[in-house]
Amino acid sequence: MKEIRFHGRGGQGVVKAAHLIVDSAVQEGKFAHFIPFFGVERKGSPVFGYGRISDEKIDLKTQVYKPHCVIVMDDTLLEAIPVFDGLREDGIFIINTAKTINELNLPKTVKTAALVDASAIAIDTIGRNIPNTAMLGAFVKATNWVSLEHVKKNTDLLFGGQNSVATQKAYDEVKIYDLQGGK
Amino acid sequence: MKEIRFHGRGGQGVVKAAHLIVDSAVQEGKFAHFIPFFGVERKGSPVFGYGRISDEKIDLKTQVYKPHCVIVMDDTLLEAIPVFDGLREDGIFIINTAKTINELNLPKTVKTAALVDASAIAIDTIGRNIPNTAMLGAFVKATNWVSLEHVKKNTDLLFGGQNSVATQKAYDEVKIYDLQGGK
Amino acid sequence: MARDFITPKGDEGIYHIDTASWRTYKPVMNKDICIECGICLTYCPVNSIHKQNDQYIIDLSFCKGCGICANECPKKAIDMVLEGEK
Amino acid sequence: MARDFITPKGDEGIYHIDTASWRTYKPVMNKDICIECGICLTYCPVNSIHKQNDQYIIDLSFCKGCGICANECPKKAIDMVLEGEK
Amino acid sequence: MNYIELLDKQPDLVTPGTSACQGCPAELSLRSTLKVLGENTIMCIPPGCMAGAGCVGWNFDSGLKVPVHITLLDNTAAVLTGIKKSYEADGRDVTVASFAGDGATSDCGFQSLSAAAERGENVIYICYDNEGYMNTGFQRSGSTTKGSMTTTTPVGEVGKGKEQQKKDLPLIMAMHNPAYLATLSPSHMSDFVKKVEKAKSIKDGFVYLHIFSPCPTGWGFDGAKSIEVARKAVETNLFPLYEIDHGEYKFTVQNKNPKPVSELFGMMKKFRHVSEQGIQEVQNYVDKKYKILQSLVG
Amino acid sequence: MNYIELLDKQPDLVTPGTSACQGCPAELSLRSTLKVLGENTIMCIPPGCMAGAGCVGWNFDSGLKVPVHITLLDNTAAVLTGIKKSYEADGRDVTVASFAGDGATSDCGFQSLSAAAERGENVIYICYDNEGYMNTGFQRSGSTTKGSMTTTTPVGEVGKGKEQQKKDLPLIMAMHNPAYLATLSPSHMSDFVKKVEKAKSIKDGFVYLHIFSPCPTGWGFDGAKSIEVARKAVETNLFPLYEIDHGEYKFTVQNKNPKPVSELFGMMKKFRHVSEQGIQEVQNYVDKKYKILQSLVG
Amino acid sequence: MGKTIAITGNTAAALGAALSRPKVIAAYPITPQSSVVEYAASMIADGKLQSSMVQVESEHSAMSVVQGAAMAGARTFTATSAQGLALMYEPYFRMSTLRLPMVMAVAGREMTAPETIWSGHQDTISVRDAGWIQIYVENNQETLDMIIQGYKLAEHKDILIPVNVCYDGFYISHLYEGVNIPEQSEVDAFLPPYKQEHVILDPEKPMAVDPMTPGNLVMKYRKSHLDAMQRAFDVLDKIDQEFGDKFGRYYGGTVEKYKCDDADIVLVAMGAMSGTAKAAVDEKRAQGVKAGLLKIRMMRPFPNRQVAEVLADKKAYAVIDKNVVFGWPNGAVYMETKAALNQLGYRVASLPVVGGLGGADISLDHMINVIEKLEKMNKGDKEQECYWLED
Amino acid sequence: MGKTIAITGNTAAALGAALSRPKVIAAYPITPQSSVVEYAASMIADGKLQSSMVQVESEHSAMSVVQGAAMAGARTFTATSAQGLALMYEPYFRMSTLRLPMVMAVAGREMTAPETIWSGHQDTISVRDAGWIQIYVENNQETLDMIIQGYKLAEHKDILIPVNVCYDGFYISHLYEGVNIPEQSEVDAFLPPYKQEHVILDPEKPMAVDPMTPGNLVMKYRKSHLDAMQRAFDVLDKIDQEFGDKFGRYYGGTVEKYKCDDADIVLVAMGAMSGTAKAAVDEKRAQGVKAGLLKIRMMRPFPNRQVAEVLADKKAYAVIDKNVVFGWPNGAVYMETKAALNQLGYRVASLPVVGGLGGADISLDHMINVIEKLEKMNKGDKEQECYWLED
Ligand SMILES: Cc1ncc(C[n+]2csc(CCOP(=O)(O)OP(=O)(O)O)c2C)c(N)n1
Ligand SMILES: Cc1ncc(C[n+]2csc(CCOP(=O)(O)OP(=O)(O)O)c2C)c(N)n1
Ligand code: SF4
Ligand code: SF4
Ligand code: SF4
Ligand code: SF4
Ligand code: SF4
Ligand code: SF4
Ligand SMILES: [Mg+2]
Ligand SMILES: [Mg+2]
Repeated sequence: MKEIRFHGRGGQGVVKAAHLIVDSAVQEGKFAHFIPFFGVERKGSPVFGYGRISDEKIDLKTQVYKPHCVIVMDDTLLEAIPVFDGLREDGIFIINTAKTINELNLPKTVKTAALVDASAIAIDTIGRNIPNTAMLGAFVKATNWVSLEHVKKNTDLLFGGQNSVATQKAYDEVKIYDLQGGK
Repeated sequence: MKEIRFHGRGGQGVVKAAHLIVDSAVQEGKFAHFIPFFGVERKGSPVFGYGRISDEKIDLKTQVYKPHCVIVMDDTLLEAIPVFDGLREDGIFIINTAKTINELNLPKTVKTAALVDASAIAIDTIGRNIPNTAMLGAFVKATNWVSLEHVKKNTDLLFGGQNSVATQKAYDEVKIYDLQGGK
Repeated sequence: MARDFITPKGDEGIYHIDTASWRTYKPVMNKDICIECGICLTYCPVNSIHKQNDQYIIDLSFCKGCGICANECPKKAIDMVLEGEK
Repeated sequence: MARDFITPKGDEGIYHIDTASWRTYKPVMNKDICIECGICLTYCPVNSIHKQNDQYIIDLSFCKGCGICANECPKKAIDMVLEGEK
Repeated sequence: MNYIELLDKQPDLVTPGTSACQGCPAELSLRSTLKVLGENTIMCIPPGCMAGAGCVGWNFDSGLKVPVHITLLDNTAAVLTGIKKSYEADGRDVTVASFAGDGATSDCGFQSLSAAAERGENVIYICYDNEGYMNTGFQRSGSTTKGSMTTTTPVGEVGKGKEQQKKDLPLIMAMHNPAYLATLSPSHMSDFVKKVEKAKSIKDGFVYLHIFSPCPTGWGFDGAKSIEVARKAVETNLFPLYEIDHGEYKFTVQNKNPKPVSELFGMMKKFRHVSEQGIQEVQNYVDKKYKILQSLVG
Repeated sequence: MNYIELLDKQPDLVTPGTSACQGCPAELSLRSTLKVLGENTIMCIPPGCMAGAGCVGWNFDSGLKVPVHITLLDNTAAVLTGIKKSYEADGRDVTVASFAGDGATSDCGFQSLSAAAERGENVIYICYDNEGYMNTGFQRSGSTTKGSMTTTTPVGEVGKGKEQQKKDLPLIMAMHNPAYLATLSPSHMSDFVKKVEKAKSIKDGFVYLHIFSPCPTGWGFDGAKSIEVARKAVETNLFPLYEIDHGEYKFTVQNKNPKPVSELFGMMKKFRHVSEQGIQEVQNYVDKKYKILQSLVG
Repeated sequence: MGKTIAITGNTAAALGAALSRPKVIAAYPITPQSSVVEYAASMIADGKLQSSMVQVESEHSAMSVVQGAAMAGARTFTATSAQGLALMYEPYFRMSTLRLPMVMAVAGREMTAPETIWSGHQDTISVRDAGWIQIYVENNQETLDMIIQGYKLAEHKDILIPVNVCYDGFYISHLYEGVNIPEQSEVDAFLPPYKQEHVILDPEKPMAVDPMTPGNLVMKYRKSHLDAMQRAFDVLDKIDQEFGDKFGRYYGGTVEKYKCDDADIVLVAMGAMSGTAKAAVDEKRAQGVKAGLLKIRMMRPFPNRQVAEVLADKKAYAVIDKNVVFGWPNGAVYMETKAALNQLGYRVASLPVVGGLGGADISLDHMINVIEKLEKMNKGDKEQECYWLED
Repeated sequence: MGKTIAITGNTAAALGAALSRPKVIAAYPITPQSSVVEYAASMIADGKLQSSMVQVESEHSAMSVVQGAAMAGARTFTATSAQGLALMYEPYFRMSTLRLPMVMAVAGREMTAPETIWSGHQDTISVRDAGWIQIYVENNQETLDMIIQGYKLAEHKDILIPVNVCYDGFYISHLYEGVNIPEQSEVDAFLPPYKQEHVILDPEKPMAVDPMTPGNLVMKYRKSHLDAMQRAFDVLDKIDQEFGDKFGRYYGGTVEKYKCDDADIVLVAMGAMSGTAKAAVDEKRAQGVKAGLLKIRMMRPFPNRQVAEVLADKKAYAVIDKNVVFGWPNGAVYMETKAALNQLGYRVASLPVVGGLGGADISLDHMINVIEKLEKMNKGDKEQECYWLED
């Protein structure tokens, strides 16, 4: 079983992105789920969510404490929220950022990082800074836990427009760093 | 402990009469209580109530099943309601009636009966057919469980007017029959 | 009827009480004065007044003796008479 | 402050969130056009516009960048400018 | 068929022997209403005098000859809605009506009523207004007239009866835009019957009927005078008779020379203690309300 | 002090950073209201956008600088009553006010409101009307305008938005005879401030203020246009500005040549699907209601 | 020391409240409670009681008004029954979880449906898990006394939980009997004015009452509430002592043990029927049966240790419930008594009894029958089928 | 056999209801249930569901509308949560005591105060004694399936009691996972149209529904209700069988025994946390600890015999409650489990646990901690202090 923690801000489409991953996994005959953490706040406030993908039935109904993957939709969250908490040794860290790997100054515990400027891609493709569908492309590339094909099809179904283009673009553009032994 | 069951019809002042008995007993340093049986109906419907007088604290909180005294405020109830149920061997039966003891045709189980035309007395004194205060006079005479003095004083307090006159009148006029051995 | 005691329901008959016994006074219609206008009928709360053979009559089976009919009759054709009398 | 955990109460401070971070655009007042009418002040939902030394100014600490002030200014003296620019 | 014939010939759908007090006009109104509504009716009666008088039933007997349910004091209009919705779904046309006291209507069940009116449910909500909670012993309701003595607004050293003016339910409900609304008095039986007939004919929305129902027992007057008191309320404009048919306001009984409310006040015990000034306050309120009505009639 | 100076100088008693959406006029109205009511105020805010935006608080922090309590959705007016009664008993003059959504006001808490008005409690009940349950995701309320798409009156094959006309809360409350009642729009801030000032000055009865509060997020328009939309509602008579001071009705903003409601409908997404006829129905309703108001103004 | 006059249970409740000097009262009439409201209104109308009374339109508002007043620091009172209690359930739950002390008198009535207005414990029992302290009383005197004690308990710094004083509809509310009415000055000395310190809505001390609260803190508030509940056993015992010392009437605090010490067989009862149970115990004792009564005075919190200690070494006990637990084939007090006994008294044979629903009478014969059934049981017998006290 | 798609628990609830073809729906939005109402409304707006939906002004009216419809014979549905459930408490109690079958989905949420909108079982637990059947589910599939089964159970001639399907707010209501959606035709075959026979409001068959009823008859109605409740254990077991045979999913009826047979140590859990408990059991079993899970599916009626039989011979058990009983120092399931065990399992050591209030997370670590605490206990140990799952 793979556990994922999502971070974003209200309005960035975190929940929808997570749903698309679950949809894809389910279509592939896997088991998957997503539990959003529901706050009181609106636009701009930090948003969390917990996802799991597995070949077996998932019984757990709890937050994710030791994620195999952390997805961050907004690099301003790095300062505000302990996004790295519990990230596993072999975990993957995926972030929407325009910064370079050095600028990000990731903690030593992060061994694999995937960087993509999903906001730029979003503005470029769908015309609005809603980075979720682009982030999906990065996620697929970095993890390979669901297939690009399914994710794009589901994105088309749910959003239509240029969204799956954004997914593809991010898939192509995401930069994956192996930080074994520190950067 | 003496147990009393009251029968009457809505509008005849059954509850008030019972309260006056309790008031009097309490003033005499006895223990006493009254539990009305509360129905849904209004004027004219049968009304019940249960009274107890004792020299000791009364713990019981239940209907009276074996009364030492049954008070009936309306002789039309004789046909409608099993007023004699449970009346003790040594019990006293008190009724507001214009009939004679023979006309009443009481069951053999009644050994002591007190008859008074409380309605006539009421119309005579207070000008309305509300027989309750007159019935009190009959009750005091027949049982001697509370004093006439207290009952009259309390009647004056609660109702004023000619009510205690009615009490006194009924006290004087009530006919008490000893039916030992059956009539 | 065997009851199931599931939901309480009244399906055996019509509940009623003997309201005729409440009367102290009873209404008596004076047919000499009555103009058969039917006003008494419209105001009787107990539905005790009806037309029979072109005449309004009072059915005393449930009449409560309230006196509304007497009070409202434009001709004062109804008297309230002490029960037992007349 | 040691809490007693009897009745929940907010008595430590004023809860607030950093709404300035929401802005995509920020309002910029053009003092050449502004006639100091104060209309923008009356409509700012966030209470970000105030008079200082006879001039209306915008305090950006909590301004959400909604654009109402710009929209309502009778002189069109406020521009909404992309954050980071200008 | 004129209204007298109708009342004579239509079957009485209420138990012949209710335990409502002698001369209770609510009993009259209930019988008359059901004669007009007829057998294809389902009735909801919340707790109150009519339910207490046995019109719902006892043990295994019913108090009406049409289906009847005792709702909660606070949910009558919602229950009507549910019954009606079920029949609508089946495509069956059944009259669904209530007969609710002013307490159930203006106070405890008011939200349920207001919401059903807002949703435009095709039910007939009937309120009989005896200006208090009579069944529980004459406590104040929102609909009690100012100054009235009740058991919760007793008269004493300090207390002088109800302190607030009567909640004007008909006008409040009028502002809910019902398909049809009318005020009814048992003293004006021809008008009464017409309005119930109209109510029954409405198929496109909510109907609200408000019946003035003096209470001899609570208010303190002789039951023989019930209709007289009801008539006086109409004649003094304390209870004007009007209807609103899809937004058209109309007085159905004209009252050119209204009598002073003091005439009504004089008829019963509950106002006995009310001062001249107290009466004047009610008179002013009545006048003000009547002016509002006049302007709405146009 | 003119109203602009007042709004500038009076301390802002609301947290500087609420999470209300960009351009939310309810936030503006709350801030403006509290500037006028001042520090000697106790505020009750039921669940809804303002409570959800943090104006009550979080953890151990408060969202206002005056005492504030989050009531239940259904008991705001009763809680106001209790607070006020306690202070009255102590002889202390404190302004006790609510800031409640239209859902809390017209639907879930309406009975509590209606009863407090009937009792004439000396509290200020303020409703901000964004025509729906915004905090829970824009479901229909009684106060939603006919035709509006909401998440519980969605538009589809069969569904065409809300089927009923807007519940006219101000007129309904007017029929409760409050000491003072007014309709307010954030687009008319001078009028707004005057009315809140008047409300604060009332010591002899119930005050009801109804604020029109367009919702960019739910209704589907740019937050920068919030005030424009509010203004348009006034200009089309969908939301006329008036007050009733102890029974005296008065338009406080004259609107000689009302604009058609279609202009308002065109400004937002929630009406996008509404047909010509649908717009006409609302226009007729608005005209009818305005006529009623005119006749009440006299 | 006061004077003794005959009054109804409802009058006793109203007088108990009046003697406690509530600042704000809000109530809605309902059979069999109505005369509490009426009596309070008449005392105010006569200038004999200085409370502000709000004639609300429903019980939901009654509880909401007193909640508002309590947040402003007032001592408050209300009374209700059955449907009224059910209608106010949402603010009822909130009052307790806001830890606002007050006393509400409940004239216990059966719940509708079936349509009924008569006596029963179902109303209060069905809401026993809403955070209030619930005390059940046996007669008019105890009704009056426990309202006064109830304020002392509710307002105690270690408690701060509102209290229900539950008295049986009709069997107490309409019971007319002698009651000693303490002097106002005596009550004032026993129950000083209340000054609320833990929370207040006051412009001079602005705070939010009940801001949004995350789960980890909710856990702490709940634990604090449960802990305070557990403290109520001791606090009530102490109040009982103090009250007894002042007024000469001791009630036993959480439970009253009537001839339990040497008993083999114990009835467990609550409310008005306890009196009848005492009479049955006396009658059977006269016949040489070692019977006793454990009267549960406090149902919330449930005095599980006290109950278990009394019953653990008995031969058999029966619990007479004037209510049912819909998910069990018996009543609530029986079910909780079993839970209480789980560790201590597992060998005690027991009999669940249900009676007195909807105003049905629980007679002396019923009680005696129960004792006689217990006599036939052997220690360790399995639980019996529920015995329904039908006539 | 249907198709599997990922949906939320709320969608599953709405679909389960839609597949059951209710004639009348009335509901009021509240977090976390709102999207049930919204989804149902959108199905109707799209012409995909032929129900009449009433957009009421409150939950009190929601329950009252469906009560009206049910008396006219309709199959009905509603959904709510926390404050909504509390607000409808009076008609809620009446619906069950009128024995009108229906299904109400409840997205479990903590009760205010403290002000919260998050997950918990307090709402349904606090009204468990109001006459409804209450079933708690573990995931989205079970939510959908149990709504369908719920109608079959509620409408069963031997039952005629409305059913709550309780699914944890957020942890299920907002959980997004794969669910098999059965075909309408399959559901139709399993759940035929409902024809109400015991009571009806229909002018063609006039009757009074709920006339005034005296106490001796109230006793009979209550007994009948309790008896029907006790029959629900068997009926649900049978429905579970039939459902499993048709749809391939068996749930175990009243309780699910997960690795209980040879277990020394058993967790007792309910709702969403059961999944986490299973994971903990698996993890500890992998370490050689004989742990098991008893998942309570039916809380009302309480399966006391089934629970006692499973636990009676164990070394120790813990009950994890996502609620509290305010009168006890623990949660409701623990208290009732103790009552169930009183005769059978007195030597079993036990640990009360409370967690997950107000949305607090019950983690895998928590569950493992509980098992580890139980490992340290000895058979017959006294009950432990309540263990609060704080972070
Ligand atoms: C929730 C609730 N509260 C209180 C009651 C008690 N109650 C029964 S009838 C009634 C008064 C009804 O007054 P109204 O509706 O005016 O009818 P009336 O008795 O005057 O005919 C009250 C308060 C109740 N049944 N339900
Ligand atoms: C009894 C109850 N039912 C439902 C809810 C859920 N709820 C919280 S806010 C809200 C809508 C409020 O709408 P409104 O009052 O118009 O305020 P808005 O969110 O639009 O500002 C609802 C339904 C609740 N809190 N209490
Ligand atoms: S009202 Fe008088 S005149 Fe008219 S029918 Fe009746 S009795 Fe005759
Ligand atoms: S006295 Fe009353 S009840 Fe009898 S007929 Fe006349 S109006 Fe009817
Ligand atoms: S509204 Fe425009 S002109 Fe007026 S003060 Fe503001 S910026 Fe200046
Ligand atoms: S953009 Fe909006 S928030 Fe910022 S100052 Fe202008 S009106 Fe205020
Ligand atoms: S109390 Fe009044 S309203 Fe009730 S039945 Fe008697 S007369 Fe009619
Ligand atoms: S949803 Fe609408 S009303 Fe609510 S905060 Fe956002 S803009 Fe304001
Ligand atoms: Mg009334
Ligand atoms: Mg709103």
